[in-house]
Amino acid sequence: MAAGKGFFTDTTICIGCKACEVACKQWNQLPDDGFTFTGMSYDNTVHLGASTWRHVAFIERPVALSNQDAGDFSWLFSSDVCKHCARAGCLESCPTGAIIRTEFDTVYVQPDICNGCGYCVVNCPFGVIDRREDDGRAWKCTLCYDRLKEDMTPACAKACPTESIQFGDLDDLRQRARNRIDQLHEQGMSEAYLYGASKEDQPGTEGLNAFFLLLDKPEAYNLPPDPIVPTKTVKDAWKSMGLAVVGMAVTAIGSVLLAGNGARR
Amino acid sequence: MPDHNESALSRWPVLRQVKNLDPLGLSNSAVSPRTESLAARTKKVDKVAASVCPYCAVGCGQLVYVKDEKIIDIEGDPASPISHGTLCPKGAATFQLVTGSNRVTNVLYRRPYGTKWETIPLDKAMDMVAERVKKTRDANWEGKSENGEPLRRTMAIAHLGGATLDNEENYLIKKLFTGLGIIQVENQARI
Amino acid sequence: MGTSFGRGGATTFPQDLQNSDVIVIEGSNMAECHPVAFRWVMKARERGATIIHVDPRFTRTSAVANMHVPIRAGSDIAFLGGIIHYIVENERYFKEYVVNYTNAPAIINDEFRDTEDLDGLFGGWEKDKGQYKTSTWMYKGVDPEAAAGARESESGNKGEPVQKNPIQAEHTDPTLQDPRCVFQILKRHFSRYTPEMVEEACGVPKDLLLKVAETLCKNSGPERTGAFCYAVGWTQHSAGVQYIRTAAIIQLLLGNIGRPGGGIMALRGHASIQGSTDIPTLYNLLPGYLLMPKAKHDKDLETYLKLNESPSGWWGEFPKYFVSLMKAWFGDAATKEHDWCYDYLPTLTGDHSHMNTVVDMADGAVKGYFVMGENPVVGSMNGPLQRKGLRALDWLVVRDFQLIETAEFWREAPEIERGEVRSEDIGTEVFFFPAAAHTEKDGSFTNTQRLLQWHHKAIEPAGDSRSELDFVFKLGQRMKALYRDEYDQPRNWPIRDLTWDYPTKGPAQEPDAEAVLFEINGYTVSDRKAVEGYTSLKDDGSTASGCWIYSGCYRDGTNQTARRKPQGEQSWVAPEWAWAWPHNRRILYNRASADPEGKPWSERKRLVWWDEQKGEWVGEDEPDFILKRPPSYRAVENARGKETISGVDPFIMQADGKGWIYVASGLQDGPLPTHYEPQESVIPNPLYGQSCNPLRMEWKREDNPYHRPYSDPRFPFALTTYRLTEHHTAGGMSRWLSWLSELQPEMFCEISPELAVERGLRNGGWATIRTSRAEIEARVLVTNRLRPLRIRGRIVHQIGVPYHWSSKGLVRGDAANDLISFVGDPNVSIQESKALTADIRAGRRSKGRRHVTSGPIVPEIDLKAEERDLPQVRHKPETRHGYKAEETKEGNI
Amino acid sequence: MSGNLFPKEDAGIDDGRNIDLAIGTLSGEGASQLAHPKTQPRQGSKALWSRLPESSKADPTYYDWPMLKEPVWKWEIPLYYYLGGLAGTSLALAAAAQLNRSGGLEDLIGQCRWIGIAGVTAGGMCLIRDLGRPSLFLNMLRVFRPTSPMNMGAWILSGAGATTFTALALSRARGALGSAGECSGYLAGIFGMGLASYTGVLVGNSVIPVWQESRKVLPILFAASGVTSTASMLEILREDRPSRRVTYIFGLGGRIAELAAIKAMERQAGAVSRVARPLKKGKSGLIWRAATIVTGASLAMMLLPKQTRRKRVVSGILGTAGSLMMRYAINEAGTPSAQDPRASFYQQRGRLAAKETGTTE
Repeated sequence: MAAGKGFFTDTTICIGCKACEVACKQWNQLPDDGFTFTGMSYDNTVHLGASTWRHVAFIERPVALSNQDAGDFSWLFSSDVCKHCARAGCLESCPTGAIIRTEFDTVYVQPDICNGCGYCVVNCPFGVIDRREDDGRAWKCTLCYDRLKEDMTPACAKACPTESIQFGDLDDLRQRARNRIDQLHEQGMSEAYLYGASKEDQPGTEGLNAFFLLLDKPEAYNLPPDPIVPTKTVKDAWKSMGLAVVGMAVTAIGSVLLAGNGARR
Repeated sequence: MPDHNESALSRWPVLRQVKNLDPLGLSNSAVSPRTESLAARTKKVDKVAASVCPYCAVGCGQLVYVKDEKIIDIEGDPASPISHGTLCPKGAATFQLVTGSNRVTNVLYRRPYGTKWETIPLDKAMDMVAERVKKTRDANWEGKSENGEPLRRTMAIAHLGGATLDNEENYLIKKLFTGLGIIQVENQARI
Repeated sequence: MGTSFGRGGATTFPQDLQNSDVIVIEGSNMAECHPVAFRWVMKARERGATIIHVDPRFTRTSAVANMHVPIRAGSDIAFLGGIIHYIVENERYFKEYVVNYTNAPAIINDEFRDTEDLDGLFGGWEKDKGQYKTSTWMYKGVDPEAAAGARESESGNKGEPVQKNPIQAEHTDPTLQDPRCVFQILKRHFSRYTPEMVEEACGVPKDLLLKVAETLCKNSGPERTGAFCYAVGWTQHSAGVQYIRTAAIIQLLLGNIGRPGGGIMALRGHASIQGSTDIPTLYNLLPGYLLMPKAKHDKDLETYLKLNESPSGWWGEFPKYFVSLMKAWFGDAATKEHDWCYDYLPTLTGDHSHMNTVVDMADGAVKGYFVMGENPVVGSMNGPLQRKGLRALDWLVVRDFQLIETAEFWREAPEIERGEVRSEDIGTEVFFFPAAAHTEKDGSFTNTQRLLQWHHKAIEPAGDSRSELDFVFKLGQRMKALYRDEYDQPRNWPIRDLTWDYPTKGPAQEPDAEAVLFEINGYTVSDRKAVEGYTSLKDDGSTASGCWIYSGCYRDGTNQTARRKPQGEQSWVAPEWAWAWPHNRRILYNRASADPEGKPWSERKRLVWWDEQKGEWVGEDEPDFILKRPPSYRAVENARGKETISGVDPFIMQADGKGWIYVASGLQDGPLPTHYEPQESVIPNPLYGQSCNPLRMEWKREDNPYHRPYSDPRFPFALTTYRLTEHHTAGGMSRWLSWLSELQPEMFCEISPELAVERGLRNGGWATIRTSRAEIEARVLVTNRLRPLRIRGRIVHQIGVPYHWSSKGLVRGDAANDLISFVGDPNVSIQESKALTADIRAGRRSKGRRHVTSGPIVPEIDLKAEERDLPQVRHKPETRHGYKAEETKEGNI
Repeated sequence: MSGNLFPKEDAGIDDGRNIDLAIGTLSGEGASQLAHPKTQPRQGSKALWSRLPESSKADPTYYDWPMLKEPVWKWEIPLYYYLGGLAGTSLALAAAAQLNRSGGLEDLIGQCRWIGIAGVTAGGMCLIRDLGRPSLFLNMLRVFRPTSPMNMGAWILSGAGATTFTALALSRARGALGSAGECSGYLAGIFGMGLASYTGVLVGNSVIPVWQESRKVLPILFAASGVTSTASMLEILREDRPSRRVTYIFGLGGRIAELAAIKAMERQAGAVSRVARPLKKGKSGLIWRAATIVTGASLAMMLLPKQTRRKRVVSGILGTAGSLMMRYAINEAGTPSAQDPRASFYQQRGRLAAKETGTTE
């Protein structure tokens, strides 16, 4: 197995140009997502989905950034992508084995296998993977698995003009991210923090292969503050199921026996 | 790597789970043959043409991948000192620009007072344009001004365009039109 | 740029921005319009540089800048003037640089009168002509008559002779104390640009201006440098050239030109817009900034050369370049005896720029029109007037990828939708030729940093698609064939003698682009070998070169523009990547990166320096100087041409080798920048009695109505137009692409929450925006990124409108440029589209009215009640059909 | 636009990529993704944001846009839950009845198995119908992935089907075959109990807040509802005395358990009130409440003094309806729950706060 690969998206140097969105669509040759004006700042694709595997969020806020002199206002951009979680809800819930973990420690949907059951859709704590209704299958970022196999940089990271999206070996990326945080804190940007950079940061997913440097609460970016992969908590449900089965058995046997006894009486 | 001749049954991931001691089926037992043979499409190409982004004037490097005389991919050229392989959204969409089905590939003609386009052959259209240039030039030639100053020109033909064209094209445009006495040659630099 | 430093091109290149300590981005939304160039700004920021964005709107550039300065659109000169004021008053300029490398010590004519003296006008205003007599602006002791109008590299010269004479100060004061020296004049000129005044004019709080000025000053000097980046936010104004001049003055004062991390970066919107100026598809120029002959003055070759050749500085070489061009064009016919075919060239009689062409077209004087790779109906101002022009043509040729609005003006346009014009009534014959894409042809683009980059053909063009190269080549062949029988007439001789024998190749027999580039580079006539560079060109007919500044691009017989040595394998300057003009130099005037003795100003900012041992200039970049000229060299008496360039003259293209803080000659509207209000403004000029640029070009026509110059009650808001990252200019290359269209799918406008309340507009809802030219509708984006400005005690609201959309493509919307009138900068005839006035109302447009076809959109008010200021009567820019301003009421509907 | 005449008609299927295949090739990973001209992607009805597009300092969301994706499941899936519950519980009851050899329950056993096989088949068809690529339904058995309740369910469903089929086929057999049939019957009962309750795990194993928060009750609720479903079905179908008695006790237990589970679920999900909102408001809330009432009514019918055939049928119909509606409501609740970003945010913030203060759930 090759070294784990991933993305470190440093939102402090994102300029919201959406090159990543287009580069992704170009490389993967995805269809558009509809031409709808949303009124949500400059964001007209709104969220990741079956045909949008990179998405740039635009957040206008009445709060100043600590390194900026521009009144009580700031405009944040963040390029969102599938997180390729260490514990991936989609992967663990996929009943067909269409979703696999690759040798690069990324999570990949095999389009020839997926039968579109839709279970992964409700198992992604980030709302990333989606089924395209006219196609019938579930789709998401592949972390350019085809390119990784040829030792190429994923399309989005390659295109990113300011290197806000950094691609590389996970260990290296994490180190880079920590250095960056230290640097920003030194410069007085106390609001900067890492999101999902490690198992400790985000126990619910045991860390993300695509992690972020953010400047506001996760919610502002439409990211969950404490995501948990369902399989981590599903033990409770299995236990209940055991209980239910026992209860059911008791009720069934009870009814049969009681009824039988009653009949004889 | 499992070999590709194995039977359908032995490719059944459940059996491979047993073989690979993969009780949860989360590692590579479920890999399909397609996935195994997956490769970047730029790996096997006939030609990679070094190019330059046609949108703005930053001049980012592009690589155009060609296979079977068709473009399969256009992306940034990492060798470029300007762009280091990066592109903006427009640059990243160049593939769609040059291969788009919206592109018209035949010459269209709208006759005076007409309400629709007609297709005409390229050569014929070129002949027609040349004739019109000649006719207009001849009918509107200015040799000298009222004060006797040399003019040597026609003001009845004008040109617009150049900022999106190659230097060589601008050169021929300027050369030919100046030769014809057409001076109203302009481009987007003025707009 | 040309007038301040000598060459009309960016002085630096994007990669160099990473070396800056402060970057001021003004008049440009760099992060949105040039994301990849902005990469280098971000690198500078990561290295600790301060990024300052001055813009009416808080854009994606502002979002990542350290400072955002909201400014009223159209008030940039006042803002930058405030910075000059600060630098001068506080003596923060880089003294050694200013004294040695600029014309600050030069003494000016005693008769010179400044705007300070004349309330907004310079001396020499000729009321009856509506223009300046510029002779009083000259250096003291220089014969004003002989130098009555220097060679201008831009267009719009209104007819004064353009003799190039020694424009070199006769008298100087290196202490900068003489009251008539440029420095003192500058100081006086900008004395009223106080922080308080700037606040009034721009709506920029005093403290913010001071902070910007101080940041700039702090980051200049021997150890530090700062850069300015601008784009059409500056050029598209009625005083556009002067906007850039103001920045040039700051950069000269702070010693930021020719040094790493310094300079002025012009950011251009089209792949080869620099190239189309260098090899101009512009009426007033021949390739390499040689001027087109003017009917009135350039009567023969002798006069033409005399008026253009400069006895001092680099333009002394002029005849070599001109003769080589004629050799390239007319080959063997161009002989000395025949004056090198000088009389084959058509001549100019005034301003024949785009706007005049369109107006002439609307008046029926233009019969045939070629449009190649442009979409003027969407991209140029007053679209309805443009369409009116197209309707009046006999024939129109459009070359593009798809049926753009300009090709289908007869089928799809607001006036056709409204039924005011019927297709059946339009007599224009239209030819649409499908164009080949850049992937389907070989050729070179010249990018914003003057870099020529070759792109290789990847595939053959489909169907009838052809390159413009092929089209023009074959049109030329046909013209020769058609005129073959009429070669007895002299007017057809240029066609006969035009060298047009390019080799062809490929299935479509397309001309070989490299052969054309070879001709551009130049060759020796006898053996057809490529010349090494422009220094090899001769005026005896032994060399030919299609564009002298590009000479060297085919050095050694190889295509230098196709060089692609990877960036990792060479220095950060990357001299072996493609080829830059002139002479592969990347930072212009880089002699200035060394002190007068030729040593770097500092280790940190070294670039080019004098190597005593080698006896030549060396460094990381190709020296932009005479290689073996030592710093100690001084011109001897009676020296001519380039022998006049001394060892301390970094600006070799200027006659005096200095950076021009004061432009004694060459500009129409003043030697120093002055703040004028836009043609249509929300307020009167707070600085002077003269409100607008007195030399602005107006087209007072029925089909081009103007608002009141200021405070028009019908149009209470300021409006500015701009671009978005997701689209490309008029949209021909983006509105048809689904991957881009989905990102910005609809025309919208941006307004502040306060204006939204005032006009009852809702985010996401519809608004109708109105000027006297048109009314358009747009979705509303309410945002605090647009702030109302407090100017002179009142609130000024601004409306932001991107201009990418029109009636065709995957995503559609009204065209913003329909709102804008024809007004132009006097020096370069560029449209003013970045600042005007407008009204905005809630709801959708009634039916998209356009003044040209629908009649008045808003009730006319008596404009005479508040007469526009100077000029009241003036000759409009002369065209063949030269008309007077007040006499063009007949402009029929 | 009067006819898109000239951009070539043959090249022009509008698939969101618009590539002229004579010039370019489509071979990327997403190139096979079908996109029809006029269909918008899911959640394509991008709502127009009509307020000031500015994020709030205290309680930010991203334009209130869903953080999660809505479930794709339509009516087939709740129907399958019901059918699975019905079939599974019937098989369990049949197996239990096998224990009481002297009870005269042979007919009941047979009927239960028939209900079982019918439910499994119909349920399976519902599942296939709901797939985006129905032809690939067999891929469900491609792997054995215990982390996926759906995969487990596929095996359980197959197991239940196979064993029931065997049991039915061998129901008349004697000797070894008979024992095998018998054995299959018991196995079918075990599979059946799994089938009736795993769907609760399946739903609980998700990120949809209202489902996730209810994960402890859901299997019990679904099992109880299964009991109700089977009892109700038998109430409608059967009149013989032994069956009636079995059904009565079974149904009573099921209904009481179901109602208790409903209450428990409301409590659990209601720990963060925003999470429970879909059970109270909107379409899902309405159905949910209706399900509770109908199930309650069916219980009440059973408790009415004189039990008549008509009352039993009414009670059976009410029980069936309640069971169906309950499952439909739960499925339906997934949509508003996914659509409400604050449901997730509050749920998770609550969890974080609890972690911080050391209180566990």
